[in-house]
Amino acid sequence: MDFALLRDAFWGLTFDGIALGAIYALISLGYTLVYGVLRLINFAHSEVFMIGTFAALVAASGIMGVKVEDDPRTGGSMILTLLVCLLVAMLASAITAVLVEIVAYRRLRQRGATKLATLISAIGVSISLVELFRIITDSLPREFPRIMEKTFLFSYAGADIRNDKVIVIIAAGLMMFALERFITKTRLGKGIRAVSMDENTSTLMGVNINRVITVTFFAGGIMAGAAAFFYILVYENTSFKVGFFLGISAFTAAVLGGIGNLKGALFGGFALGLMETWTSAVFGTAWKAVISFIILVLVLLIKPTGLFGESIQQARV
Amino acid sequence: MKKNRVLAVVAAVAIATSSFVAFAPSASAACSSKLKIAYQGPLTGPEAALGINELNGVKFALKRFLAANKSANVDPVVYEVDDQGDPAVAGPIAPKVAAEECVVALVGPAYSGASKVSLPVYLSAGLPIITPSATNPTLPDFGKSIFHRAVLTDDYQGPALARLVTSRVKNAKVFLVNDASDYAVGLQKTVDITLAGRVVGKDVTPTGTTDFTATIAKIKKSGATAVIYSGYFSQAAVFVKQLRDSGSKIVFASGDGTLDNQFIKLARKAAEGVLLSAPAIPMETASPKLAAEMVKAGWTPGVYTTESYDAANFFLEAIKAGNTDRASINKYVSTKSSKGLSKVLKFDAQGEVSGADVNGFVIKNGKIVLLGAIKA
Amino acid sequence: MANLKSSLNLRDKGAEYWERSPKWRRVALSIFFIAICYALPFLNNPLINTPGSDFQSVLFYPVGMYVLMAIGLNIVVGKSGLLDLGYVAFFAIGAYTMAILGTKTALNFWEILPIGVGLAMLSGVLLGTPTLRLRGDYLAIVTLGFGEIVRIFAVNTDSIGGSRGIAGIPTPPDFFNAKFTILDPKPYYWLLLTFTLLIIWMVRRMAARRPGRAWDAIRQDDDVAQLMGINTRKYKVWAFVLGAAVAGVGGVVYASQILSIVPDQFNLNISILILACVVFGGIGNVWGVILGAVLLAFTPERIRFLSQPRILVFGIALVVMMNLRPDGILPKKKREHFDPDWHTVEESGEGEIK
Amino acid sequence: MSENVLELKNITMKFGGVTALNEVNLVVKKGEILALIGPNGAGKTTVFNVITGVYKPTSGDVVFQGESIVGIKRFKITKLGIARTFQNIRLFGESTALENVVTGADVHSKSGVVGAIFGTPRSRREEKANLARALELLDFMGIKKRAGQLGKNLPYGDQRRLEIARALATNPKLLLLDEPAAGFNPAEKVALAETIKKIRDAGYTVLLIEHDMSLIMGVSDRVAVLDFGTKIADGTTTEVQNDPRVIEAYLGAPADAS
Amino acid sequence: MRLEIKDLRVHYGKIEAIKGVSVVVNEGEIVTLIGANGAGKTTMLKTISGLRPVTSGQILFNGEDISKMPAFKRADLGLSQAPEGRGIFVGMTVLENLEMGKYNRKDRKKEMAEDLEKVYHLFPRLKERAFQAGGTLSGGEQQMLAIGRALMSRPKVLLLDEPSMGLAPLMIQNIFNIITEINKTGVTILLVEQNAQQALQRAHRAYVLEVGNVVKEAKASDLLNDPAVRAAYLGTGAH
Repeated sequence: MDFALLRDAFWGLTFDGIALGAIYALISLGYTLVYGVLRLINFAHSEVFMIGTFAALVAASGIMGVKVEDDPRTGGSMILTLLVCLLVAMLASAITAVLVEIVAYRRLRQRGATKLATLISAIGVSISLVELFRIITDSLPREFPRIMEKTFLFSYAGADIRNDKVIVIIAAGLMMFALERFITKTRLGKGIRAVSMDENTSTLMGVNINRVITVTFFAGGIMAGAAAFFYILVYENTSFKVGFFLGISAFTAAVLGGIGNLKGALFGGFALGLMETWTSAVFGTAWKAVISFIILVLVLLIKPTGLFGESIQQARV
Repeated sequence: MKKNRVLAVVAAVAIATSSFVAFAPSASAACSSKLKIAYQGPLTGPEAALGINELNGVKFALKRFLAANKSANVDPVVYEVDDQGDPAVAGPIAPKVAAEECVVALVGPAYSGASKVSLPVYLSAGLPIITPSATNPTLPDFGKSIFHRAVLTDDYQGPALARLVTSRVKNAKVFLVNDASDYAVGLQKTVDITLAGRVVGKDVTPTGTTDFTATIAKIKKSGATAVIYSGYFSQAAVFVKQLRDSGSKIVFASGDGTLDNQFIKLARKAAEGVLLSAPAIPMETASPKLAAEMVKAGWTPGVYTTESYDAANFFLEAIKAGNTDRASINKYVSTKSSKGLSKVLKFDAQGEVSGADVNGFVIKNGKIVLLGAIKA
Repeated sequence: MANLKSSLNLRDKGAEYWERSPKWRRVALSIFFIAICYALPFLNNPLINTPGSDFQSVLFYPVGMYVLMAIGLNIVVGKSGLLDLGYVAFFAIGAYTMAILGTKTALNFWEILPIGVGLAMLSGVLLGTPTLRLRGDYLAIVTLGFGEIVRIFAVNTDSIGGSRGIAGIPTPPDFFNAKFTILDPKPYYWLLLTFTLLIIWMVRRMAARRPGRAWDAIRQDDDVAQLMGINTRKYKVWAFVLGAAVAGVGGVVYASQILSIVPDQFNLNISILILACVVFGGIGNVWGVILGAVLLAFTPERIRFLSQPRILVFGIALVVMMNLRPDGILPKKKREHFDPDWHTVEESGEGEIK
Repeated sequence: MSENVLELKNITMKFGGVTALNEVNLVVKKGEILALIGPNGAGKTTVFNVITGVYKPTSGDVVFQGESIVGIKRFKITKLGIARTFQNIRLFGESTALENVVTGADVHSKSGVVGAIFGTPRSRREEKANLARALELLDFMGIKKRAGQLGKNLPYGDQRRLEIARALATNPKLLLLDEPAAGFNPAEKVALAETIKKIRDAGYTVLLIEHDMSLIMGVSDRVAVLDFGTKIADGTTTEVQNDPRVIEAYLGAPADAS
Repeated sequence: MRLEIKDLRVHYGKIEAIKGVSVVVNEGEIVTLIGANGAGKTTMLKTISGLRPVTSGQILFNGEDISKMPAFKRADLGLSQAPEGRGIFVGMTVLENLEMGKYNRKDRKKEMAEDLEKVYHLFPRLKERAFQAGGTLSGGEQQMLAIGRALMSRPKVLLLDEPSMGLAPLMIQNIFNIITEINKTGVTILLVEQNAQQALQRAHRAYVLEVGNVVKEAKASDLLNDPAVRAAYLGTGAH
């Protein structure tokens, strides 16, 4: 155990933890949105993220013509490239998420299938997508060209603040803000909230449940796609396995905050990003998953529905 | 009436199943068609990249052999055995491979874990194997007479990797990182022993780690002048990239798991100057001509492609010399030698390659440059 | 159409036939089917063969092992309705007990077996007692975490081999004429089959009695179950512990066959696959679960010839099947008895109260 | 005769800011049928939930056979001798009628999982005894012929009867019936009234929630009236019927009120 | 706007909850369904609004059979419901709850202020609590919100499911006064009530439901004086 490291490099670790947490939070929003509306864990959401990373890659090389050996771009060309990659990733993830709903969920839901049946169906989709991408990529990881030079903006208390991570944190914050506005202010967003609180009454108000569910998956996909782009911007590589590792962390984050609760997903994401970074420093990276899970269990034992609770308390008896 | 029908169905099923017993294939008959070379390794699943590299080497060797020996009684298709690098999967497959009478030689298994399960089966079936990449030192115990290894074990590579670093960095202070895999832990152990007092810190970043922030913070704090990473290329690339992006310029070294052009592709500029050790040698370094020919044939050489190519060639030489069954092929590879691209293959009583070197490499201008054998 | 459909419902037909059969015929049929199961390794034929892997080995792993574990997980998920995504942990604990004690002590397989099962059960109690008050999806993530913790712990602990695992695990001592060697999977298969039959028998016994009713009640309505005087917490922990025991048996037998184990064998995928077996076959119905396990374990081996797209095909099949039969292939469906005296059958111990 | 089976002492139950029960006092005497009436939402079911341990009262005490049962786990309260039915029938729908009742009868069994696995003599004995008792109760409720049918497939009335049988199987000292006549036609109600009397005569004490006044007047020994979480009356049927507060709150204001 | 239900049958699983019920609600009327708990009143409303599938029979809304139409589309026709248990969106503010009532109205923005004004006029309490979460309201306020929300869609027919449930006597009077007032603005109302006394006083016509069957159909005032009805549902027939 190395508490001295945590003390000495605290701000650096914290900054990086927040950047990682922002990515977790964006992914966990997708879990939480779907859970809020369907009361189901979308096991294929990790693959929605994975496809986003590949879409960003294709956008960079295919649409914007960036070659891996190119020097990083600058100025308008850089901003345009970044934006195109972001948009393509979001769109690809969103479309994937909607397709996942149609293939894995819709029919089962309409037949009133059990939660478990739907879970397995989603797992089936997840397995298929992973394998599909494994075959397409020859099992090899893929590199993402450096579009933006990574530079240190400034140093604070020993923490080097790097531009790409700052962008990730700010952009992720904007995305979350946009989602929050969408959910609270728009008609469709209110539909999502209404369905998550009371499906039957929503129907009576004229809410088309099918459309709301599609929109929910779409919105979750957008967030996952943004996360995918930010991930690939910072870590600059991806592989068919990437969804698995980030998916579990993001799912943990969603549960930590209280799955079904948007604020919970945000908080959970950042908390987990920080926790992983800090515990990696103290206990060694190998134990970070263990410590994270132990903290999760402790939280759940004290608050059985996560830190922020579910959006709706279900009445008992 | 109804009851009788059901009974009749049951009886029919019983008769049908019992008749199948008679169809069960009889125990090993001699091979009546062309001889087959098998390759075993992960061909699907998360570890498939390594297996495909090796399979390509075997395919390439077979293609060249058949082009040169048109009349050879060898099947042009490699008998592929996909164990996913997983002992649990290898369990049921190995007996099947052993029972294929036309499979007379096997290149692989790629991974030590799968080897431990497979080797006893091949031993009992007398099927000779040459593994191009399973480097666990205990494997001869499992395979005994049929076991051969075309690379040096971790016991050799670790010290060599340590010496490569100390020879190029004055008063090196070394930080050790491994990815928690069987291979990486074994390699790091011997590195650690050789470096003795020079190790200033350690961390384990299990496969799947994407963020090395904490590790890098530790490295910086330890004052290390070099990092030795034990693990595979994809994660090594992520690691070294983050290390460089954090502003650190200390020496980065790694073992054969990283010796792959994919590493350079992934790490780009961050790969510059990285030191690598390997009992293996990339095809491009060993023979640029053959590497180009291979790419033209549609296969990309990667880590251990050369070694699998050599292993397959050794078997093919044995067949060319007139050996057509497992026992004689095993005897041939156990006693004779073969001049391979990577080294001369000559196995000792344990099946270990002798007289081979661990090579040192450095990455320069996006290419893996051979530094030569690492001296003791 | 409805008629045609019902006449095609082999499950109901079969069950009806079974129920109408006199005792002697039931015994005869049971013996016949059990005999077929034991004879399976010799029924190696082109219809059910597994190209690319050894049929007899496949019978042991994955088929037999998946069946055993699916039956165990069915107690947890199917009977009492608790979603456990970390079931592999108990399997790992059984396997590691066998590996550690087998290599470090002079104990043999039969002596280690109860220890391994006991440790698995103990860990079931330790995990279950604090966490079983969590609701469905929260329990799922906690169990998932437990499964991963056990694996990560094994990877990072050098004294139990770390990521290299443990090699040289002894085989069980000879049992009459059966010799346990890695070369012959048949005795292991028979051993596993015997355990499986024994466990099926035990589970059916429990299901027909008080614990089965309690689990049924808990699964259907936890609150009402409590109000009917059922100590739901206790029965949930029991379900967890019994499930753990079954996985423990599997782990011990598995380790003794495969001779060397590494932590990465006990990954999340196994938990998920076993859960898929349970749901795919027909949750809550032991025969459905067995069928599901056989299909999901056997199919990837059967289609090995597809090589690259093999797992892809498997994943697609999973989605398609769940869409077509959301309740599984052989769903749990109680048949009703309109004869008021049917329960007398139950007293003979062969009834259908589940 | 006038031994108190159950006493609610100053029970107050609050959910968030809403007061569902306000200082409710209630006594159930041994061997009587006490009816609890009041408009929908008056807090009657909340009383049941407080008695059976589903809710812990915000303040006040529940005394059952001389002992406080506040804070005791639900399943233990059932073991102590309180059983109930539910307003919106909550059977184990996927279990047969017989299984439903045997589940109730299992309460006082001693054998558990281990006994079941090994088929100990006690387990066998108890299984047999519980089965016999369950059949007896199904017979008692007149639904023996439904024994093998699934709970969810029973006709509505038989579901209600089955719930009562299941509750009786736990051998309660106090039986709580939550609108047992809901959805019954008049003839069925008459039959039910007979059944409830039969239950009382068999030695059970009954606390009954019901809307149907004719049923209440027909069976109950005493009536307590809840309105908006407060008990407004308590006495014999005639007393209550003539209580002006009851008439106003429940039986409806006089026709010219608006 | 006339609502006509013809020979309606509805099942829950194998149980037939509605056994061939026919009900007519003429334009401008308040029609009430009374009956004991479990008689099928709520099921009737759920079926009319589309939450329960019809086994057989027709639901004619202004002559058009809507029995197969998805529930969310029925709301657009001008069929609005304040459901049993009120169905308040507890995490939304009162204002947001009211806005949900206009979910599918094409000109929702334009009409919003106007309709809000109307609802606030009927229920001044809701205006005071506009920015409070729906879950924090008292039972009576929630009932007002449920009715107010149903009114936001400018319904032609309003379905009310036990609006008096759980309310204090004073509040019950209040709610029923408002129901009468709403009706006077031209909204047709189908009212399901346990409080038969109040319901019959307010309604024009009434149906008595018993175990899934209509056993009586008459002018409300007649039923109010029917001794059998008084005995069964008004509790005053016993003596």
